[in-house]
Amino acid sequence: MPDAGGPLLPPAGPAAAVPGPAAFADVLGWLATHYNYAIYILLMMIGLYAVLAKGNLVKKVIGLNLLQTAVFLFYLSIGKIDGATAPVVWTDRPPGAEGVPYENPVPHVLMLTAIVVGVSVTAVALALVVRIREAYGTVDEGEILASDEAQEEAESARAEAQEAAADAAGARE
Amino acid sequence: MDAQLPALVIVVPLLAALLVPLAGRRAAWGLVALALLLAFAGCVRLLVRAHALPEGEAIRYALGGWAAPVGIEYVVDRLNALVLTMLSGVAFLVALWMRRSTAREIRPPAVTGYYSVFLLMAAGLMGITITGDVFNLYVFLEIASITAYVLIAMGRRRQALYAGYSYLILGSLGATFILLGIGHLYMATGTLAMADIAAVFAREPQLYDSSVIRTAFAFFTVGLALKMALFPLHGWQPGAYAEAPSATSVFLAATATKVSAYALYRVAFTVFGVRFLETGLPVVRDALLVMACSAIVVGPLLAIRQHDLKRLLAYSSVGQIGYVVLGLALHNADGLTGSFLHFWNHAAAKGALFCVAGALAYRAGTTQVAALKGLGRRAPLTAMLLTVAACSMVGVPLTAGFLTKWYLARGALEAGQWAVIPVLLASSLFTAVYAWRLLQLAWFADEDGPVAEDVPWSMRAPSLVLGAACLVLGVAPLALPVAQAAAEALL
Amino acid sequence: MRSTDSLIVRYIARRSVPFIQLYALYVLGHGEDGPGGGFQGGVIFASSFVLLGLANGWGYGRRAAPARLLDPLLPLGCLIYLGIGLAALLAGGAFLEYGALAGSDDPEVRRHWHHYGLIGIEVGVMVTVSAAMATLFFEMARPARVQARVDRVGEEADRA
Amino acid sequence: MSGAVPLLGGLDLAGLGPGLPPLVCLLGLLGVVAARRRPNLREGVSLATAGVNFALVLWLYARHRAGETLAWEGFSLAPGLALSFRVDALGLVFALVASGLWILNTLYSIGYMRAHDEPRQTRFYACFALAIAAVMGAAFSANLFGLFAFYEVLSLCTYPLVIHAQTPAARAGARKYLTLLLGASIGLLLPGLFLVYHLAGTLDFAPGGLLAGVAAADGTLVLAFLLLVYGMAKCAALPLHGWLPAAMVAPTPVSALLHAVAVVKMGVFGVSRVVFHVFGPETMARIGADDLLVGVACFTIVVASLIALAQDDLKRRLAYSTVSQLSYVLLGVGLGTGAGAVGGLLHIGMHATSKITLFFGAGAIYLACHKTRVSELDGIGRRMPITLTAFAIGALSMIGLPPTAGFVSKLFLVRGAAADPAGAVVLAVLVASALLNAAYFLPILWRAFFRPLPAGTEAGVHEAPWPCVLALSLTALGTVGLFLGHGPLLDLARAVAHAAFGGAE
Repeated sequence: MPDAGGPLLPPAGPAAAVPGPAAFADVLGWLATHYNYAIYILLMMIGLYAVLAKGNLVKKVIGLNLLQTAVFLFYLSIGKIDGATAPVVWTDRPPGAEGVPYENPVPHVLMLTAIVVGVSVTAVALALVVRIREAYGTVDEGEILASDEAQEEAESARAEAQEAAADAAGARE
Repeated sequence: MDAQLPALVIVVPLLAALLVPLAGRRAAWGLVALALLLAFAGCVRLLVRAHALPEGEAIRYALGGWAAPVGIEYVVDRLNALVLTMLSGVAFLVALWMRRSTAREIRPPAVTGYYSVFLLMAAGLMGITITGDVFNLYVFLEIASITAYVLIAMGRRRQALYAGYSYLILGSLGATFILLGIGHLYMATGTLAMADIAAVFAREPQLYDSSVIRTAFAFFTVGLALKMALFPLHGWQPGAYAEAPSATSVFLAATATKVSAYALYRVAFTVFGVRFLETGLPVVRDALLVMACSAIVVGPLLAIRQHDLKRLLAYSSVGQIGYVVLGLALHNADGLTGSFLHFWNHAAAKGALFCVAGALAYRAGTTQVAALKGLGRRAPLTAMLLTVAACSMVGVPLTAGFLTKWYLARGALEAGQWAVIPVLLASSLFTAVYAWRLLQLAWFADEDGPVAEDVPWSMRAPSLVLGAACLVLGVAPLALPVAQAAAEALL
Repeated sequence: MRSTDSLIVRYIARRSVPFIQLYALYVLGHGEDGPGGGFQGGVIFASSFVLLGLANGWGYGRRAAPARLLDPLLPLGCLIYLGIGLAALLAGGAFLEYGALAGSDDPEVRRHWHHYGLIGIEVGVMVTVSAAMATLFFEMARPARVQARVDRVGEEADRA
Repeated sequence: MSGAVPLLGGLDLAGLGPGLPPLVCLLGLLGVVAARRRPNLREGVSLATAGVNFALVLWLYARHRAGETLAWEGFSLAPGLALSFRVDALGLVFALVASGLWILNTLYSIGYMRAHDEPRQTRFYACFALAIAAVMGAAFSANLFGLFAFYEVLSLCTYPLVIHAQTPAARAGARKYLTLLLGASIGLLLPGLFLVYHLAGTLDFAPGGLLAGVAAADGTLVLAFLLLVYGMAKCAALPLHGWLPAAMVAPTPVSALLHAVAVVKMGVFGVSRVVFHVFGPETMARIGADDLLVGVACFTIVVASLIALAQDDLKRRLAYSTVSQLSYVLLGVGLGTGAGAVGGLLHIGMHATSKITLFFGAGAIYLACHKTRVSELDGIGRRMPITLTAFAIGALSMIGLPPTAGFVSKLFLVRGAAADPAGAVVLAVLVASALLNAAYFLPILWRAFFRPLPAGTEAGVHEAPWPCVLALSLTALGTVGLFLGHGPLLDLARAVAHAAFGGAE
């Protein structure tokens, strides 16, 4: 990865910092210039909510996808430079030449990989959901847990009895 | 070829993983064992080479010939050589062990697929360990995780499916946090190579005060804590270990969470740097200390109540990962040495214990604790294995587990954390309670029945190697210099 | 998944397959110095089979991309990738250092071989990605009656 | 690693010195397991191991007397954490007593186990071999870690012996045994070990105490001392004595092993090590730990004797007698005078010999007529004259009457107490204890010899199997013999006292 075309966000600069107890106008101003960050946070929260709160296994997977998409958006925001071109799109002069800033390609490359990872995870998740549906007859987390619990209870009662019996059998000798 | 070793130890299992589905059902197992044997030999060689290097240097390997900040670099130093050796060694032993076990537990048409995914996971875990690039770390983490989901879901009961699914959801959540951490790190430093990031920090120490960096570290910590099942983020782990096929359980329990813990060490010490831990975000260190100590106490307490051997061992692993993290929180040479020793010690003990569970599943078809009854009579060697490994878990002197506790206690005293001592002792006592319950059933509840046969030698021999390791590592100072060198290299 | 009733849709879907695949190859070849490459090409390539399946029914699509073809292709693509990487390694370079394949130190020759290596890698990626995508689609969309037959066969194999 | 090299070299066996006895016992363990299908060979191996072991200890003793320094570096687990061995006078006292009585104990076990046709005998003999290996290791350990490690090994390997019968009572007793011993060692001894290492930076025993000259608050040192003493719950100081009567469920040879030879002596030996070589008499006196130890010992002696009075079960009465007698050793080493130390250390040997006789007697009575209660022993002296005579000798030794071994050690204890400024209390305790001992032992003898046999039992001699009778006769002779010829033990005890307190005795 050659030198990134534009400056990255300054480390602790005002752009990166989340607005503190500033005036309302400042918040609005931040939102206006950094709306992509706001959207990423919003998307992420929605995704997180779905993953944690939804009982439907498919909806959880959708939440996971939202979460990942939010991260993609975050990464692309990092590499974004106002008025810059894509590193592979030629106008009259190649990107990187004097006066033709290009966007940082690295986050894009990373996200390409992350998307593939995300697709793989989703594929495995959906395959598991299909199998779960076949095995339990439902994709509702509550019902699955209830069904497991009933089975588990019966088994542990049996196990306890067995263990006690084993102890007693040893004791009889 | 020696120069190419860092790439080869990853590529060989990967290559074998791809060849296995193409090879016939007969050749598949041989291929798995061969690939992992080669990887293990390579890792041992790397360990030796890493220790021959002067202090502070590492074996570096640029993939594709692109040097570090641009390309992806594999780095082997004293710390990850230790982890790599543990990983490949356990993987090889499990590969030897699993032929008969998988034949019984996995549907025949799926066996080659299982082997292939197993190798992929081994390669993924080794990749996490060897890489010197934070994004590559994420990719390997996900390779290892996705394969783990699949390997878990192949368990025989339907609960395995749900266990795999829960792990997938929480694991992906953790991975997303890690990805965000990487993003923040990149945002502030503009590079992904670990050494390069460290150099940026060294050049611009004011970065440590940046909220972006702190956020990045918090994301890494939470994400990796989820992946390593650090209490109270351990929810996925007992189900996953308990429901997975036996071979998966052995391998996962012996290696997987520890590799995530290693990643945390790598990120905290190599990427962020020692100084950041001291001054940057002390609250994370305190939080880790509290989490580790809670894990150490709560894990064995929860284990006591379990009726399923694999679930019991899984809860005990929840406690044991606390030992591995404790060194990071204590943050001194002795504490780190204790934790690094535990990479090997716990792999040997927990691997052996899950082998016993696997032997139960193989012979008795169940992993209920009650099935241990009379094991001492039926299968004396397996029962001895259980005894030795359980003693090592308790930390009986002359077993490997004692050395871990000794060094952690020393580190705690040195750090002035007196409260850690009762935590360690309480955990030993709780561990003794469940270990005693297992041994009681295995040795002192026998009946004068016919002497049934033990599991086949192909399963017994590799598990006995793990058991012997519990003793050898406790008496012969093999692991200690390695762990100490790793600890000193980090500080 | 049933085939659509519309003859037009079915016909056009069948006829567009070669064009989609050609475009996929174009995207693949373009990958080195433009937006494209094995991933994208692979997905586009797989989409031709998906289209067949959607328009002409699951069975039709599956016959065009049968499991016994796709299953070996999955690891094969990765093997191409790894094989080239290893070949570079055997030729004396680092893993994946394609320039080493040239076997000469002339930078010009090395640059050429670098291209060949890169394209080879992309082909490998494409093979695996397209096989994976098509497999994912056909496995997920498998109709219940096919599933039942597969299960029966599986059980028989288990018993055997 | 460095220590393993001569071992692997395999030629310089004599160089192993104090490492040899534990290694030989481990070999014996392997032999027992290997011969598990041939009982005669198995028992032969056990006996041979015991014999060779005793010979080795004698050889070490001879070389030690000749002034040689015998040490084996052993294994270094970690810096400051080594299994290294050294011969010294204190270790030899314990090793000589334990290895000598071990032969008799093994002989007795063979008779007892065969007569009873007990199951799981291989496990029994294997654990026996491991136990003696642990005892030998502890006796010659050159540092606190080794002592701790072998202490733990002994706890663990005697558990299968205690639970041997696997009856509910055996399970309950064994559970209490292990819980108390392991709980104390993990909960108290191990933190004590951490603390000592933290304070001193080493665990190697030193003649004047490894903590001598360590700058630490008195309170911290007292804490360390209490952790170590109570951590070694095997010394059965009140209130951590409960494991000892509980372990009476074990077969009698095991009781003898636990309460005469190995386990309890491991406890008092450990405390002696702590007193002489961890803290050192000077530090002990400075922080007031000696008075503490004497106080605990006096309390235990009196209270345990009182409890023993109330016991009807013969083995339980012996167990409480053991609790009381062990504190004589603690008292002796705690007195802080040379004579006291000599008396205490001699009592390790004297008590072991007498108490093993008593247990052998109790076991022989059980074997011959299945009687376990004191109240059932009427007239039994006429049916088992040899056994009961031996028993009487043991009892006299417990009380401290000549011509038995107990007299010698008690004499030194009295002399030690007299030299102590606060000796009056101690003397009173010693006298009271002797009277109490008489009060619970003499009625047994009176019943056995002077009460008639209950109606309906046939008279006539009916002794236990010959190996048992032989063993208990030998120990009874030993009890008398130690009264006459206690020279070697006395020399060793004197050497310890001399090193600790200078010339004054």
